[in-house]
Amino acid sequence: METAIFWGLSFCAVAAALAVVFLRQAVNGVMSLLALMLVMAGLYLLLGAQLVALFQLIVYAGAVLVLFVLVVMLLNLERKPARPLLYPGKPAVASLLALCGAGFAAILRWAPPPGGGPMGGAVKPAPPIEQLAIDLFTERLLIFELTSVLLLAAAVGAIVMSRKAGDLS
Amino acid sequence: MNPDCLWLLLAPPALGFLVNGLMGRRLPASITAAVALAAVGLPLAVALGFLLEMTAAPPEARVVATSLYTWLSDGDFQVRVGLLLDPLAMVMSLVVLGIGFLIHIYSVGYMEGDVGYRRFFAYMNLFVFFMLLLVLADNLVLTFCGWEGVGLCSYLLIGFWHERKSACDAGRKAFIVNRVGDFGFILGILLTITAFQTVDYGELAEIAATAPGDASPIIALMVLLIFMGAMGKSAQFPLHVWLPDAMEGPTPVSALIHGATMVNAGVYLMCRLSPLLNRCPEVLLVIAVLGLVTALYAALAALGQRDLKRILAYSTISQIGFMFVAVGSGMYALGIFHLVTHGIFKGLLFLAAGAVIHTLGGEQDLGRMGGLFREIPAVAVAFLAGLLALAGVFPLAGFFSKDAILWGGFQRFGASFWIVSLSGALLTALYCGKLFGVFFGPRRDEGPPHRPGALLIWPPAVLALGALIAGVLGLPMFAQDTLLSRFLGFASPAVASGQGHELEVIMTVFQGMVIPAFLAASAYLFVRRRRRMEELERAFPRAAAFLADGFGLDKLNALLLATPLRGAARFSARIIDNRIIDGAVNGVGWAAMRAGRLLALLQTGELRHYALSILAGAVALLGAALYAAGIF
Amino acid sequence: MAPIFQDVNLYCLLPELVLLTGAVVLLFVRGAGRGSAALPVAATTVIVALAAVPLLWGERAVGFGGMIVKDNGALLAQALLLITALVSFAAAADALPERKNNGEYYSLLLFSLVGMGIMTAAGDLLVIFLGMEILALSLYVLVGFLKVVRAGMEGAVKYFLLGSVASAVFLLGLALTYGATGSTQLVAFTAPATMPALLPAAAVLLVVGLGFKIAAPPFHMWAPDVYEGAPISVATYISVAPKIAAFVVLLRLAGESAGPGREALTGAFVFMSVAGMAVGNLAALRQTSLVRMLAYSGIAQAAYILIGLPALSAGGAAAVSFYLLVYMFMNLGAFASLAHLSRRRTGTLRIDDLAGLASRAPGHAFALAVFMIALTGIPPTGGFFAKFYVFKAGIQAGYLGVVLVAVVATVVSCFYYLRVVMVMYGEEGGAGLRGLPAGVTMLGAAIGVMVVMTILTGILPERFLQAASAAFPLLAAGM
Amino acid sequence: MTLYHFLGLGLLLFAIGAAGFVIRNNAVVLLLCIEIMLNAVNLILASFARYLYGAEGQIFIFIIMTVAAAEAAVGLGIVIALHRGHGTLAMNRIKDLKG
Repeated sequence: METAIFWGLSFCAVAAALAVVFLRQAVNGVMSLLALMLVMAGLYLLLGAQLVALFQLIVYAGAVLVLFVLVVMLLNLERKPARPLLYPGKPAVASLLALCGAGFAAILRWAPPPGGGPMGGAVKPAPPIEQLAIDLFTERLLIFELTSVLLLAAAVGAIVMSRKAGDLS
Repeated sequence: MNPDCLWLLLAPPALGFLVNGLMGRRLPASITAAVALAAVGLPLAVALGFLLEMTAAPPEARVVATSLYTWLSDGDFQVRVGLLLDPLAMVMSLVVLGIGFLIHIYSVGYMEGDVGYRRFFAYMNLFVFFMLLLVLADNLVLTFCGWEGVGLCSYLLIGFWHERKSACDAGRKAFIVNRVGDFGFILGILLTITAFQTVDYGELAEIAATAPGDASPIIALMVLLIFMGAMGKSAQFPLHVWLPDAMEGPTPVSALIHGATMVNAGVYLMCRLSPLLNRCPEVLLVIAVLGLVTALYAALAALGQRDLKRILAYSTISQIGFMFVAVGSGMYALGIFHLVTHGIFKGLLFLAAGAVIHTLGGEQDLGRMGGLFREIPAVAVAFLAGLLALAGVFPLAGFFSKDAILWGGFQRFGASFWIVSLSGALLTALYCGKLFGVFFGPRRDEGPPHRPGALLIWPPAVLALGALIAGVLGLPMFAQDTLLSRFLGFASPAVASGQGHELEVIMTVFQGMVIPAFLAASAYLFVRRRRRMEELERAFPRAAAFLADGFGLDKLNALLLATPLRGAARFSARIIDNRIIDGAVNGVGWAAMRAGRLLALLQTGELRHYALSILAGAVALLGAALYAAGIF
Repeated sequence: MAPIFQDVNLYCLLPELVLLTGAVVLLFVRGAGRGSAALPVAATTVIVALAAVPLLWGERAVGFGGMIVKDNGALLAQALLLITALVSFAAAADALPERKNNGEYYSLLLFSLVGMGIMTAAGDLLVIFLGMEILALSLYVLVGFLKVVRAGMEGAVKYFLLGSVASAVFLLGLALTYGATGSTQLVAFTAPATMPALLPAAAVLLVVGLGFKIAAPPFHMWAPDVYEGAPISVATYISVAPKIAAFVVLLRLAGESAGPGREALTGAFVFMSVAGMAVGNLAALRQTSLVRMLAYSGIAQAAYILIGLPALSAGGAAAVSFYLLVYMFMNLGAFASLAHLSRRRTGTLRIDDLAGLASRAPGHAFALAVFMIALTGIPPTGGFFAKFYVFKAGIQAGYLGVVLVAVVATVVSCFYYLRVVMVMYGEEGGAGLRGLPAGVTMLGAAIGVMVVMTILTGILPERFLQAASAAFPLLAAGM
Repeated sequence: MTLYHFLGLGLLLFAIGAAGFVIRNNAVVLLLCIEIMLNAVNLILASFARYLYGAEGQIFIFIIMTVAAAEAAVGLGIVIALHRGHGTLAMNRIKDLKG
């Protein structure tokens, strides 16, 4: 059953990612990305990471993508005639890169596990959410604080950038 | 001798540069000149003081060394900023400062009224500073420091008159060709450090004396690489191409940098490394052969020139070739001897040539010069003295040094070597004779001459005096240790000498007669039969018609002698220089520019291409890493 | 349960805290132009942060369970970064328009300094990543700060998009490191790994992210465009600061790696180095714009520095940090001179515009000439010893081929560096560049200091070198 | 399924995002492609956490999500300013700087 869900979700994820890349209209791309986010949330659940799945929905799907939609609407990108966004010859490059990814994955899959590494199956128990919180605020306190600095800098940057050119603040 | 005073040699030129370079615009020209002169005169006085003490001291105690501070250290490896004034450095400093001082005086007159007056003296002082640094350094790295510095000054001074495109090109060419040599020099230094963990001359000499036999190949490679640097700086075949073009610079520059001092730095460096050289006879042979090839080749090329200064430039190349012959024969003192005498008479020739050019209002073409003796007798006498010295006529300076070099080459490498070097000397006499045409015969220029002022006459006159008497340093003749070589005290590789004094005396007398004869013949041809010689030159393709025309004996002589030589000269000057070597230099530059353009084409401005570069680079590195780790 | 605030030790982040405070204060500074308090506040903040550096020197303050290690290397780098910031402030005072509110500009610059301070002191890849992101996000905005300038926006968007890709690649490397070793700490590279096969891949991907920051080919293509598009004060900053920070990270990464990861790193370094020397020098040859020439020159310089990384055992760490020090002085000086000459100009400054500068502004010309000579690597400037040391380390570690390429590349570089000198000292009355500022300006003073330091590092390199080798003693000893 | 299934999926998604970055032209879509890459990294981290090491990996994911959000905010700001200045988001038309 799990295997079937995995393959189903994988198929959806790849399809959604390809849709982002190949759909002409930006808004369709954003919607496909939304689909990808949802599928990812499913995958996280499959991996026993419920909290991550939750955040994926709230932060990504809820906040980030809404921002994208907003910008796409704001800039009225839809009204532009749909110019060919795909360059002839470039699919070759794309497939090459995709092949690299697939090849790399294949290597990981079939390469002899050095020193008898884990081949899967031996799943670590999903940690309690409480443990995550403790980790985050003890061992990983610094990165938590740093993300707040990052967000502050990003906020300042975003404000500077989106203000009209001649504006004084 | 107080080692703490050594810095007094270096500080004044540096100060002179700073004063003239940074504040010069606010100073009147006279102060600029005074500062520049003092910046060279003071250290000259100091150096003379050291010389007095040094000659009085016993030979073991003739080294003044001081270490200002440790420049950098890394474990056992140290580079100090240390100055070393031994007899070799003493002689070299005196050449630099003595000739330099005279040339500075000359420049005060020569550059008068030039827009770049202040700039000129600032550069000249800077040059003297770097040259002294090169000479006084007690290790390879510090020498390299001065080496690059003089290169930079040379580059700036060749291109001094930037309005002329040719001057800029010449400056660039000089720099590029020198870089090729420096490439070897740097590698040599790095190799020295890796192999011996030191760059100090004293320590290197010890290593040369004590290192086991299997170190010899490394030492040979090291010296060869450094010799590459010397070839560039001293304009040896095939890295000589920059020097004739360097004549685009003002004449005092040609005299100081491209005649008397900087171009000799390679010879000096090789003498510095003589303890190492003594260990590798193969390298000595290479140096000697290359020097000989250069000497012969450049003398031929000089014969084919029409430009006064270019003749002198080729002649410089040729004479430095002779110095390398001496070095390659293991006769380092001889090399230095020739360096000194050549410095004097070549400085003289350039200065006098400058006065001639000044008289003719900037004309440098030999074809428009003639009969100037009556106009500028003082200059002419000085010039002629320089020519006689250059050709090697007894008893002028060049005679002693060249004679000794020819004998040294004979002793070391045998008769065939001697014959080739003798022909080089004879060719020298020939092109010297050609220059007689400048002063004798009918006037060929138009317009009134601009008579040179006293400042343009006295420095060459003093140098002419030097050219007359500098041969004293090579006395007594036919002895192993002359005045100079005793002072210098080099250890030379042992030479199995079977020949006695008699042969040496015979050869000297022979040379002493045949060289003036050639000079006289050539002078005769180029003064009396000058028009014929020129016709000959023009009609060279139709040499048969010439024969049919029926000249007298002198004409036949001219034909037999001059035509093949002229052909060869033209060939070496025009074909080898312009096509092959210039072609190589330009070709590399062209290829680099093409590659640059190609790369700039890749820089399309399009984001996708940039992103592709990043991602493809990542994939390539990833593939290589996985492959190397044995995962593929 | 573990105590909540375990082993925090904020002391080790003292300079960053100062900078952060300044950055926040600056957000509230109003007013524009010369009268604005923004510049004094920002400069004071940086100077206070700089004062904190000697306070921490030699203490090796460790905080947050080893995630931050303020050792001497981090402090040396931090000092360089803060000095860079000060010089770029001096340039900004001239370059930014009068009307604009500059508080945010300086605030973002301080944020980027915080990011780099974190990067250089971090012992954990995730912390490094966060530092890089703080740095990067601030810089993207700074590049496009003058939004009215088309080129500025183009530079910003290119920098942003490419930078994001590079950090995504870096993140992939981070993820693989985690997969291989179960940790993201730098020391994990030497620990036994669960999946050692992943380590080489992880190392290479991390290098891609950092290679982007130092503009090493093939990850360099953003650099010329961004430098040209950005305000000159920002270009000055970008050409030096992120490189220093990224090189410190690379030093630590190289110092901590072992086994196959180390081999992969070495290969990547050698590749980027050779490519950088080729691309940087050849492309610089035919540039007419001074800033683009300097951009390519920076690519070449980074490539020379890269030689020291695989040669850590042979004193490479000291060589690299010494080179960084000298690079800061000479490159900063060159860019500051450029800023000084091109202020209030529209369009980029071409090399030919410098014609005859020597006669009109001898001081400026002399300064620029010193920087060019130093960048070429001609003694007696610091540039010579920087190269000398790196080359020496390279040869001793057995990278003779790379050093050979580097020496050839140095020869080639003479063409374009000395061309600038030739042009300046060339025609007595060139046409361009009228109306240079007279008198002593802040930027002029900064340039003067850079000149003195560039020469001083060549005349008295010993002291600086000692500081540099004291900065990374563990690396030198451990390899 | 095993760890390798998830790794393979993650790497494939990363490659698709990278490929999209190379072939697409619209600045907003390029941002979307970057988001795909970041999500792929997250998936890889989650699978390592699940199969090998436990909780830590999840914390990394939170951090990366935050970073992605910050990047998106700044990126969209830049895109808006770009659209104002250049009137287009087609990156192949924004190439004044080159050479």
